[in-house]
Amino acid sequence: MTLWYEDPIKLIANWLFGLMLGWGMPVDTANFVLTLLGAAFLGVVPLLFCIFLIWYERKLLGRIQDRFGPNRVGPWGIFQPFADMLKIFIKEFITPQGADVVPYNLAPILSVASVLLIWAVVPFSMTMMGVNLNVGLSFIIGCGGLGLLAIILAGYGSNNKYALLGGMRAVAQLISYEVPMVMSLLVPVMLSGSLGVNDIVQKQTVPYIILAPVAALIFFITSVAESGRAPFDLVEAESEIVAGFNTEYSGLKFGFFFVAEFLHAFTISLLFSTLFLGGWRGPFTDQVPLLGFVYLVVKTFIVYFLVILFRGSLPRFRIDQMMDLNWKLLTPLSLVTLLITALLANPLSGMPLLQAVALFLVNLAALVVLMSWAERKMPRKRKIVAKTRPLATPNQQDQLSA
Amino acid sequence: MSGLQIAFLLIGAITLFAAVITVSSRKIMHAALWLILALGAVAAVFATLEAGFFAAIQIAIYVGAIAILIIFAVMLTRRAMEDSGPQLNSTWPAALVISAGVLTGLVILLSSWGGFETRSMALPPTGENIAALGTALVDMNGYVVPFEVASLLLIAALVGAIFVASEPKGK
Amino acid sequence: MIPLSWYLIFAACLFCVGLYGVMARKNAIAILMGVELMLNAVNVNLLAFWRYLWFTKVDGQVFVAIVLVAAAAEAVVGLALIISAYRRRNTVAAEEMDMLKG
Amino acid sequence: MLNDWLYVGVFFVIAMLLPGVAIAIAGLLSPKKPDPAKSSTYECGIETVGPSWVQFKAQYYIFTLIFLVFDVETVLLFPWAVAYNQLPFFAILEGIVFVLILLGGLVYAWRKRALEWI
Repeated sequence: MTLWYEDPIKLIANWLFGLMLGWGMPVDTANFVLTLLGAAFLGVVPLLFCIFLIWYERKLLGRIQDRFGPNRVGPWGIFQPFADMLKIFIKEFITPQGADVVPYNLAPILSVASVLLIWAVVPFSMTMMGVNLNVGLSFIIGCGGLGLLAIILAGYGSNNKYALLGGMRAVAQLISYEVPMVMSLLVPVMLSGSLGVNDIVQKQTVPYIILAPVAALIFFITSVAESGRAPFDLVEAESEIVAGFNTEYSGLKFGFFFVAEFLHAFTISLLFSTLFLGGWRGPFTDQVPLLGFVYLVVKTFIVYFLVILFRGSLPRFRIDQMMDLNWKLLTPLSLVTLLITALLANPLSGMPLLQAVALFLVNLAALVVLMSWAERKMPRKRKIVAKTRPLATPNQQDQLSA
Repeated sequence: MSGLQIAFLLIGAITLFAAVITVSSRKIMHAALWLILALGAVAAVFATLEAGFFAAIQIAIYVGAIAILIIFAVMLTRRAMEDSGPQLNSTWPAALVISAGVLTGLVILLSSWGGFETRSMALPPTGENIAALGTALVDMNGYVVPFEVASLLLIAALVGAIFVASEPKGK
Repeated sequence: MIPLSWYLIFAACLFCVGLYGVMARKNAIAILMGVELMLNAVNVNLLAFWRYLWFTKVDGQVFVAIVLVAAAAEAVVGLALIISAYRRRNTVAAEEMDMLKG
Repeated sequence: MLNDWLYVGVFFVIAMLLPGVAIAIAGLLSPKKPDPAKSSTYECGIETVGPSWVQFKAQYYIFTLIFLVFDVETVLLFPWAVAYNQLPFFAILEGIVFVLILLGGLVYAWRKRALEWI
């Protein structure tokens, strides 16, 4: 007998299964219908949740920038995204001349799907998850590949120079940051000995942020870059390339690119707390497994808050700086972290405490050494192209009249 | 006919259709996009073979990397190959005949082979053993030499490609 | 379950489509696409044999990994050569790349 | 195992269908007043000059190339990392040599100034 606080989803599923068998449905069909229902549920929930996320992020960004954020529609402006959604739903679709129709229309769909797919393998509690895939992490990397494809399709399909340029730039950014991300993901895989996401959570008696702080840092930075938001939002640098790959989109198609972006930001927080903060692990999860879900939500929102803070407080990179950061700092750092973990983790695996302390310290040492080396090797070169001149000097007459 | 068989036929039909368009499309960019569909569908074929690791890697490598490399190459060489001229060699009927001949030969050869109708045995419930694959890759009596050589091969390819593809200095 | 023959015939078809692409296309990049299709057909075969005949061993999977590496190296070098030839000769048609003919 | 992938397939179809259906519904609801000026290519108000297929610089290609090499190496590194806990020290050293070769490739690209954006 499953109790409600163990796994409510399973309880409902069992009840539905009994109901369907009672209608005289064969077992296979009932199973398939259940799979279908479960998948539909898991697909709809993030999309609806995204409405809340948009409000939350706008409100928080407003507070960071000393504004109110949305505050007109409903208490604390909570119905603002619904109003926006209604508006964007009934806007006209404008398809530009000479657009390649199939790639053009497929792109927003694929960009949402590539983010949604990640939710299939994330464990929400000990037993609540879409599917416990034994190769979950490589699956997640594959989903990133689909996201790239969506951007290429959008850039190519809309027959616009700026869209194409923005798309190519976005792809160059995303593929570059995928290298250190994959390398930093190798560290949890090494420590847990599995590619399955739930297995990784189950092996995390000590959260991996302690065993692999540098890998966690790299994963955080690179996955923010993968989601394409500030400070890595060169994809949509308005001042340089009109609006990036989504220049020619309108109405809901445009909206879905943003749904994908907001959802991606939340999904990376979810992944970070799953892979490095212990996921659903916490006290008393053995007795009350549903508590694991609460822990995961709390951890995820803490990380999500950081992601928004990141966005609100840092200025945008220039594209060459961004590439330098990736290839000349993050990639060597991730490789070095991989080497250190490979050298230390296995010989010390008999002594968990010593292993944790040693890995933590050595990781930090590597970070400090590499950072100071980078600081020395790569001084912030500034090319002076013109004499600086004061921009808004109040001239004499203004001062006099004032 | 079971559900799995129907799924396989569907996936196989999609793959072959996409592959045929890849080799016959006049627009090289469309050929590249159809190639991506074909490669993605091959990943689904891998999934029906319960080779989940390679299904995921197929998407990550082929769709996420090789296809993008091809698309970039198409864009870089855009001016040379307008989509208006003939895209096929003058000898394409001969190519068609040869490929059809190879296909017939392969099918005849395969159907005369004894193990043609083998049914698969069930995998253990944990799925394919990735750890065993990893162990074999670095085992002295296993595949350690190909493992290291593969890495050297890739680095050699990297070195060569950077040398060949970077802009000439004088420009 | 799916009989092994389906996979083998599927792979043979894919291989021959790729072969046709390699022989018939003019554009060197399209030829490389054909090669990728052929390599994928090989991988399907390797994995099918692994799954149906030797799934207790890992050799089939190792071969697939090595084929993937070879395919990537081939794509990297091949496309770089095409781009280089394009810079010098302003063409990507394979039959016009005859610099070595003398 | 196969059931897991069935689920992934079903989920993929649903994840494509949900936004697709939403866009289709929005397409039915939305007004349709086509206009040549509206559907012309957007370029900050000026007329588009030339084809939208602009030439790209080779640097995009070089970065993709380096990325591809690193990405493919992970095919071999992932199984090694999964097996890591069961490996003897010597086998771990082989993996380390592998990573070092990778690092050598990165250093080469750096020295060749292939990592510079401009």
